[in-house]
Amino acid sequence: MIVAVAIVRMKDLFATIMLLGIYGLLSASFFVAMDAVDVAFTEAAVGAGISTLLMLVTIAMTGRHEKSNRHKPFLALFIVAVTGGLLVYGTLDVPYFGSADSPVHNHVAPRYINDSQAEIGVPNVVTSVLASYRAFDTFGEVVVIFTAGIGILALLSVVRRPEDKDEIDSINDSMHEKHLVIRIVTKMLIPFILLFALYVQFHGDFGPGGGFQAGVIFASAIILYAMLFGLSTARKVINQTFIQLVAATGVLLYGSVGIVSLLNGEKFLDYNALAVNPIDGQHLGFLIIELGVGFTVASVMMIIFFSFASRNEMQKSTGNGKGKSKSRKGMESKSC
Amino acid sequence: MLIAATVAIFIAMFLAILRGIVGPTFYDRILAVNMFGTKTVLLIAVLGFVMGRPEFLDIAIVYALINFISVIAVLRYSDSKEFKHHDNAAGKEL
Amino acid sequence: MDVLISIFSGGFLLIGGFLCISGGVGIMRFPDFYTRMHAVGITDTLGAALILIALMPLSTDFFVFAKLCMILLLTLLIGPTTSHVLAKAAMHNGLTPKVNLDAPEQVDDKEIGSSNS
Amino acid sequence: MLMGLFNNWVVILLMMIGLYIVIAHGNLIKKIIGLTIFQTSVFIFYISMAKVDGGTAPILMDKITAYSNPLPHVLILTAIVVGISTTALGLALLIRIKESYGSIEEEDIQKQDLLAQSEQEQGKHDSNHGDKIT
Repeated sequence: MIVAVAIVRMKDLFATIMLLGIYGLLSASFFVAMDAVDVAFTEAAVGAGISTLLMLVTIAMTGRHEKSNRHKPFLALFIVAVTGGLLVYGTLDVPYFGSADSPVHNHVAPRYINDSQAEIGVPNVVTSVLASYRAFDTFGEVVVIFTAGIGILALLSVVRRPEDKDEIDSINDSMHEKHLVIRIVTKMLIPFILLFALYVQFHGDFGPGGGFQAGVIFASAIILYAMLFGLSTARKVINQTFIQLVAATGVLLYGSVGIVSLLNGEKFLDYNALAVNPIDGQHLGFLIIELGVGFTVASVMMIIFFSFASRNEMQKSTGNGKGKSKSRKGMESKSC
Repeated sequence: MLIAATVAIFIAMFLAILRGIVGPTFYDRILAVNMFGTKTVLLIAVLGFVMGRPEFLDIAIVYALINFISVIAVLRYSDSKEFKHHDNAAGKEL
Repeated sequence: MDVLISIFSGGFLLIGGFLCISGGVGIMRFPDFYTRMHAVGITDTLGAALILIALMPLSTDFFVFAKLCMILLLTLLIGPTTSHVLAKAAMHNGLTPKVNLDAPEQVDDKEIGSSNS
Repeated sequence: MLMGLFNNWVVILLMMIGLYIVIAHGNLIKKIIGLTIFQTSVFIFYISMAKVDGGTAPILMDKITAYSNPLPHVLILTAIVVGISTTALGLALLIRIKESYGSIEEEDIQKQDLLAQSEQEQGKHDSNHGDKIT
């Protein structure tokens, strides 16, 4: 089922993006079939939603047509075939699919499954491993996401000039005049999405969910709003500096939990120190850490979208205002 | 019955993928993605009942939402002139 | 009671599955975009609703039932909206419906089609 | 017998398709898509490794004894989100490339680079020449 999609993937450029959307959905349903509920959750929100969206914005800016000449396809095919052959040879030693006695399942996993209920008191093992046993690892991931957000901000941030604003506003007006039905439906949906994001955030201990997923869902609600009502309206609701502040707060929140447990005479990110009863401490630690993760992920996703979209609008407006475009293009090329 | 419904959904998904690959115009592809998304929601809901773990429904909700968002996103960012021109040509080829 | 429930949900599942397949066939076989959208828009929403209704009596937990209701509401809300927006965007960007020019009864359609194009 | 290894082969196929796209296509967006496919193949490999026959999702409940392995799930869960942010970073770089070069085809960019380089050298050469003459 996955092969079918995979083989046909190398055709023209725009169709690939649509296919990428289908591919994301497909791989997420594969994850459901493989019992990886949390992963499917994330992949659904990220792979099918956000990444397709970003690709689309990029394509809107760079143009959709691909030059047909490929250099040295046979050499590439040869390299690929050799590597693939070696990998297939390697798989002959891999334990069979689904066998319970393979080395993966006999290292630390039994301990996670058997003892986490007693040690942490949270039914979702994935969450407890994520936020407690491997908390340091997750901290690293959050920092990476934060760094990526900063990098994108540095690359794509737009300096706003006052005369730009009118043009952008006029574009936005023309944009959402014609979508009356969809605006009303969206108005009904957005509170629901936000509420659902909060549910996912705090229900992560018991079912699939957690900070990462909730962050992405929350961000997607805001993105939906920004797409339909215009960027400047969305900026009025949540302004840029506030988002950046929240992103930093998330990381700080995570780190400070670690520092607090250090100060209480335990190891870094050892939540047992947070309260008298270890289980209560774990719960408290979970709450704060998931909040930190959620803050960071949501705001970084919003930062990414806002900077992409405002770049897009800036290009559009330079295209529209013909008189000014020349001088501005000159300035751009200088700054580049 | 659950199994039969699953199989039916699988067939529909397969046909949607085919349309997504073949689809002559850009809108056909969006339509295929949309249909595929709806089918995925159903598939996950039914699979949850087949496996006896109905907690999977959370994921189905997310899918429904994301599907909506992505369709809107596609339409929002495909409104430039280049697309218009291209699709006109494709429509006439039909 | 159990038998009744299983017959009820089984019947709905079958109808829903049939609708899904017919929608799939429709998206493959119909000649142009608007007819395809007609096929998908109707069968998708109704099929999804039927399958979700069929799952409702099978649920044991109240939360599961509530979530199913939520998904049902969402599909009923989202499905028609997306098809509406799609059709509107396609029309707006100048994708004309394919009209059968040979059929003698469709003179009006022909005129409309020619004026559109 | 061999069906037990089927999932690995699917993964390898996906991975090789991704690799082929990255090597053979000149378009930079296409390359990023290839990277995404490559990434997803790794995800699928991990997740299929975690599956245990007869096990269900690792959310503890009474009456259930066999669970799938939660550890790979955790690793992939974070990897997906990190993956999307790095992809976004790549796309941002790509937009800047488009703005300064006017193209996202690898060959065009190389051509322009070569042109600029040769012009620079030409300029140096000329100035040297001028120095000698005076």
